[in-house]
Amino acid sequence: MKYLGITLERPKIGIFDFTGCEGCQLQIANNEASLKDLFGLVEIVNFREISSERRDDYEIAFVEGSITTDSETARLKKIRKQAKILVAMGACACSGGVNNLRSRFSLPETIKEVYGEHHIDSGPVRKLKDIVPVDIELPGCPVSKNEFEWLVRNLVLGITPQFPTYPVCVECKQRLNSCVVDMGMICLGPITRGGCNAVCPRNRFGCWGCRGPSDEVNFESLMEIHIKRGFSEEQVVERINFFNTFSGIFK
Amino acid sequence: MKIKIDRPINIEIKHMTRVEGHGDIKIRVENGKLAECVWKIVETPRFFEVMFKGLPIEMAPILASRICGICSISHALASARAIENAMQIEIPEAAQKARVLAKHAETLQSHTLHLFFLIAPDFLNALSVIHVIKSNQRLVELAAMIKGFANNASDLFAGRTTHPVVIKIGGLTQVPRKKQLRELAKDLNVTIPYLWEALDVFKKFELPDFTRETEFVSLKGGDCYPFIGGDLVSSDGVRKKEDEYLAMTNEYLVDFSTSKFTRLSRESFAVGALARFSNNYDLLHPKAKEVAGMLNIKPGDFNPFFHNLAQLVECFHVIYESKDMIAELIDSDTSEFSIPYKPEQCEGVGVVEAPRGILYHYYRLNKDGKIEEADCVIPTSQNHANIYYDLQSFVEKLIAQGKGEEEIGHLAQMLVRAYDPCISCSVH
Amino acid sequence: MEENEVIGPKSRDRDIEGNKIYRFLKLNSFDELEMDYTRSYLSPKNYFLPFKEDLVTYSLQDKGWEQEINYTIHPRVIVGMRACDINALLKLDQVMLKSAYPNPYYFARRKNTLIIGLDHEPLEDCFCKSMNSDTAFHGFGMFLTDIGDKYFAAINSDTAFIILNRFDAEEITDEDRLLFKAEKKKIELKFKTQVNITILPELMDLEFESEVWKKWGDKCLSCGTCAMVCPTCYCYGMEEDIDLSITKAVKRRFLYSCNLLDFAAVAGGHNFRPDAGVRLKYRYYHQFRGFMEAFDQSLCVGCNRCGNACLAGINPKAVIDDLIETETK
Amino acid sequence: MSTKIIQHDINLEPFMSKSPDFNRKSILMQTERSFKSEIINIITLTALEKLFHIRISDHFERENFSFLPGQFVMLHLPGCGEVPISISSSVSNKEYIELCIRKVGKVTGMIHRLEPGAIVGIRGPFGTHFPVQKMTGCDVLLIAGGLGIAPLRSPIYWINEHRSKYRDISIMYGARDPDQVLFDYQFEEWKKIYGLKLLTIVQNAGKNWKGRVGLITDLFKEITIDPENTFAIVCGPPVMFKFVCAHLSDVGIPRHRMFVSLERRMHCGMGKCCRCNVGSTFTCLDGPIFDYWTVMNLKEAI
Ligand SMILES: Cc1cc2nc3c(=O)[nH]c(=O)nc-3n(C[C@H](O)[C@H](O)[C@H](O)COP(=O)(O)OP(=O)(O)OC[C@H]3O[C@@H](n4cnc5c(N)ncnc54)[C@H](O)[C@@H]3O)c2cc1C
Ligand code: SF4
Ligand code: SF4
Ligand code: SF4
Repeated sequence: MKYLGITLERPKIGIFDFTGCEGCQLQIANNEASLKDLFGLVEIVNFREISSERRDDYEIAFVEGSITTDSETARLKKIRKQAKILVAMGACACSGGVNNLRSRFSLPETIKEVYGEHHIDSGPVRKLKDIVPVDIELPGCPVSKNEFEWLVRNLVLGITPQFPTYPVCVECKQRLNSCVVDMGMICLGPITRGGCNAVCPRNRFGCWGCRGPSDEVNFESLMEIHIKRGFSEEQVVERINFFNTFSGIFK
Repeated sequence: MKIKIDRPINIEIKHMTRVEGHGDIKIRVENGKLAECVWKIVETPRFFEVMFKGLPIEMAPILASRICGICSISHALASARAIENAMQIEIPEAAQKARVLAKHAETLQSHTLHLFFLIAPDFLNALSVIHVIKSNQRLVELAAMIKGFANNASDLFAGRTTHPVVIKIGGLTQVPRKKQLRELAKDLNVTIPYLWEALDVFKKFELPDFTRETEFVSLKGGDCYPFIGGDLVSSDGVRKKEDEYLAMTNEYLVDFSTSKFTRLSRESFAVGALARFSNNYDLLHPKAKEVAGMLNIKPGDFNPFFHNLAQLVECFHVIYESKDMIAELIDSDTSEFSIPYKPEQCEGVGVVEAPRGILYHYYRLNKDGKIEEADCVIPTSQNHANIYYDLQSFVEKLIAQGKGEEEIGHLAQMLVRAYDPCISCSVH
Repeated sequence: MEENEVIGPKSRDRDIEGNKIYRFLKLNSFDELEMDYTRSYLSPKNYFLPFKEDLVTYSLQDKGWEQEINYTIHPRVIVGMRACDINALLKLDQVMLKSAYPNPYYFARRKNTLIIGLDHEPLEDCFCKSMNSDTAFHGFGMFLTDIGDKYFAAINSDTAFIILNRFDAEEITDEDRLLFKAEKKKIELKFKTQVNITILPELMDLEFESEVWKKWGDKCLSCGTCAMVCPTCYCYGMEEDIDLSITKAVKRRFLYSCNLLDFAAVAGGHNFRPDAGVRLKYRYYHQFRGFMEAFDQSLCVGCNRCGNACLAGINPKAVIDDLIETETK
Repeated sequence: MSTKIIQHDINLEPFMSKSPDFNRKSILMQTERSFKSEIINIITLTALEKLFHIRISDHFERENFSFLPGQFVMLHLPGCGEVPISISSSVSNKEYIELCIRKVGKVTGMIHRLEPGAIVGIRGPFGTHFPVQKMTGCDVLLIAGGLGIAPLRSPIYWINEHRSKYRDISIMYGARDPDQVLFDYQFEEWKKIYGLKLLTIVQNAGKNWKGRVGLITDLFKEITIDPENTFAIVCGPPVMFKFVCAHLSDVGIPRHRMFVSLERRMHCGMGKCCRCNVGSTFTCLDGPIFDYWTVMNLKEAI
């Protein structure tokens, strides 16, 4: 394949999953119409969910899910060693995602609740970045299929992709939505990174912040707005903590 | 004179491919006898039951959908239904219809993914659909078009294909507009012939011959093929109400698996397309029955590989039924799609038929509308025991037929795949 | 209806208080049209300057490419635009058609759109009168004023005239003219919100370093909503995309907002406007001062859509009053 | 309503048949059409900068293309992006234009990977130019820092081509490191043939550097300025021209006779996107070349 005379390499890609729902991987397979072009552009050498081919010569690794056990840690480290570019795919991989909700309880308590005295190998929920360096974070729960393909195109062209720095609100207006805050819902759109095409507000459903913070975040103002409209601080905080994507910048 | 050489067989498949989640198969044959044969779930648990604790109820369907990326709509529906049942509220009719349509879209989506992407390569001697594109392009095109339609329908009825956004307690955040429905109906009519074309391909696949009689558990429909709510039945004659689900599942732990196992009247039971088909054959759409006839599958067939045929039959069922339901929705008043509710101290169960079988969600709420306790019983975990026993008996049969190590490994994987296990979901 | 796309105010949602939220959307039949609408949440500007617009498509081959540029626009009718919205278009015309490098995409849309305007009684917070935008004299095909049981129609184009003749239109009588005048007067008297704009350009300069900007900037979410809903904000950005087969590329324009963080970022990560307050200031500066310098009028038409849509409650009236107050202090 | 509105297809209207003329700004034209242009030669200057010779492919368009020193073009790689780049060649070179490009990001990074023969797009020229005609009969001081030398080449060529009309010409050029000095292969030519005074200085001298070491303002010691009859052109990073211009006004050169080239992020080059807007001023239309008086009165210009 050529672009303006430059021969483009067909990068080898591995797609891996850890603790998560595999919804993000599914997004890749979900674009049936373009799947053929995708397979033409990159060589998928490892994608357990849909392929029995397993090779370890991948250059770009897309990794889904959070890390909860030692064996997972070891496997992730191995992937990191092989991959030139490691992409954390989805909220679980980028921030721990909803898995973090269980961190509100202690681990032994948690295990006992579900498995009784049965032995289960599990540790605290960690995002990829806690263990290995991550090159690119593809946000969202699940990731958007368009954004995934956009990322792949950029990687093939050798361009470092620039994710939107603006919040969801911008795209929400572009889709001519009515604002869900005006309609009486909590929405994290004003502080959440755009790029999802505002699917949630589009469906009259406030944003939950699965894509994490936009480049400029004004928590105080967001809180004030919601409190003025009759929500409690607790409700907003619960929302902000749901995907754990704001951890680190929101206390 | 035949010489029998008993070579020891040692099969260990780590992280089996083309299934959702992580499972291992281990088979050991010594002196021509099956010494060990396990279906081992190694998925790391996420402890969803714990995650639910303390959350406000409106977060339940959102969180529930994250249990599984493939059947997220079912989880959200079961979750919302459980809480609605608990608070004893009845959602408006338009919302009920739209929910069933969302369910149908997911069923079609999930079944096509499984049939075309995960199963077909086995019969076409390919490692994956990526290779099928080269050898059998038309099949992949068909898959793309059918699944494309299913994705559009999911987008329309659930907000997006994975992790729905419109399903909320008390109904939906919105129902599609008439114009959108009309467009979808057009799309649907275009898609139906593709399904028939695909049928011709699948008809030719030769399924392994293997039968192990088992118990089929599913919902029982009143006047239509069941997807959301209803009585729980088993082919061994058990019949229970939605909230008696614990008596139906009887979960227990085994030490080689992070997923729980279940049993009812015998050592194991099966759920899923074949169970639904068997228990509700009469309620299928006539076109779907026609397809069943063409595929030569009848209620009471126990070959687990028929699971895939039943899925195909269901694809026809959901697409034809969707066609009728969309027409109905276009002609009915859809302005009411959500009702208000007040949280109270209560508990409830919601049952739906996920693509892979019957799915239960249970919640106990406190008076502030926070979840105190949650329980989810996933179809695949109900199937694990059945897969486990099937595998043993299947492998024994294969050994008796004198099959070699490689072939046994391959067929064993095919058997597991036939159940379309959704492992991360079963561990949750 | 069948031949032309018709856009008009429709309401699908209600706010917490139960008020309808109007938007300019495609109409499937005239029954859907809500002529008594108050103010649309978003301005109809996107029918002239779409939020996203493919400008050029390219087909790539080996070392080179071919470009295809197309300005074809299907004719469209927009019903129910307010005087301020029409004035907003006239201001956009200044930028898009009357200055260096006219914008052909805009031109094509403008040429192929028939505008049917509609008078209304101002809302509490409209200040278009202060901005001299409460009446429109041109820039539309037809303009309707409700005079009791009929509409008084001002006609500005031949197409509009032909359309009008399809309805049972009557010649205007003297009585109608009186009614019309009375109605206009009534509307004029209804304006409650006033903004003192004569001193604004000067004020903007004097208060360039004012604390007022910081105060409002602290509330600002930098979400770009104000610019997105505004009928006159036209700043944009470019993006380019390539398809998965690396054979097709497209150059796309998307409307942007000067309130967004990276609007003025340049080489080496330097950002000329890193603070929300400074960016906010630049939006006002452009609206009330910059545009004035270039075209002798301010860009704002006083519809207060930005104030209405801003969740943080930032609106021109409050900000300007604040400026005036600090200035006179 | 059943009146079909007549569609105006502006693709067909007469103005389209004229060839786009970017220097006549009044007519409506295909503002988004780029001239297809071929990269005919690439000269690697440093690790970060390359000089591209770009030739507009169409014979007619190439003839029509004309610019003045200081103007820029929008260089376009379809599917990748479009960037403003100052023209770095002589206005009388009708065969090709030269663009000196530093690799900083997405588009510039891609350009650096291209090879001769690749087709890129050119739109323009855009922007204001250095008032070289006004400068006749005077001394001209050209001061460049770093990449700032690129836009200065065009006025240097111009002056050389009209050498007799100007008095003393001095070029002051400062770079951070010796290996970042651009166009040093032309210095001798400039000095000897063009008869210019050329002073270079670097901030951090390496082993092989034998020239001056220090900041660009140090060079002022070596020249005498006749403030009444001097024009200055200053190009470089904002900090640099702030200091330089301050010095020059101390010497007594009026601010409206100093010219600087401003840099802003540009998306259109046509005064529409407002990205480069400073108050009511558009860097792309009213600039990039401004006299220093205007710059000082621009809020937030530097
Ligand atoms: C009038 C004018 C003339 C110019 N002349 C030249 C020239 O002769 N040679 C040359 O190498 N460069 C020149 N530039 C700068 C050049 O346009 C930018 O380096 C280029 O746009 C960066 O694009 P990119 O896609 O490679 O970078 P991006 O990937 O977009 O960004 C990389 C970095 O560059 C910054 N950046 C992006 N656009 C600009 C911009 N327009 N100006 C400054 N920084 C920017 C970003 O903030 C970021 O830090 C000129 C700029 C202007 C406005
Ligand atoms: S980020 Fe969301 S969709 Fe992706 S794996 Fe995690 S839970 Fe699933
Ligand atoms: S709107 Fe919010 S919650 Fe929904 S996908 Fe976008 S970022 Fe995620
Ligand atoms: S009031 Fe606000 S939205 Fe309306 S024209 Fe003025 S700046 Fe734009």
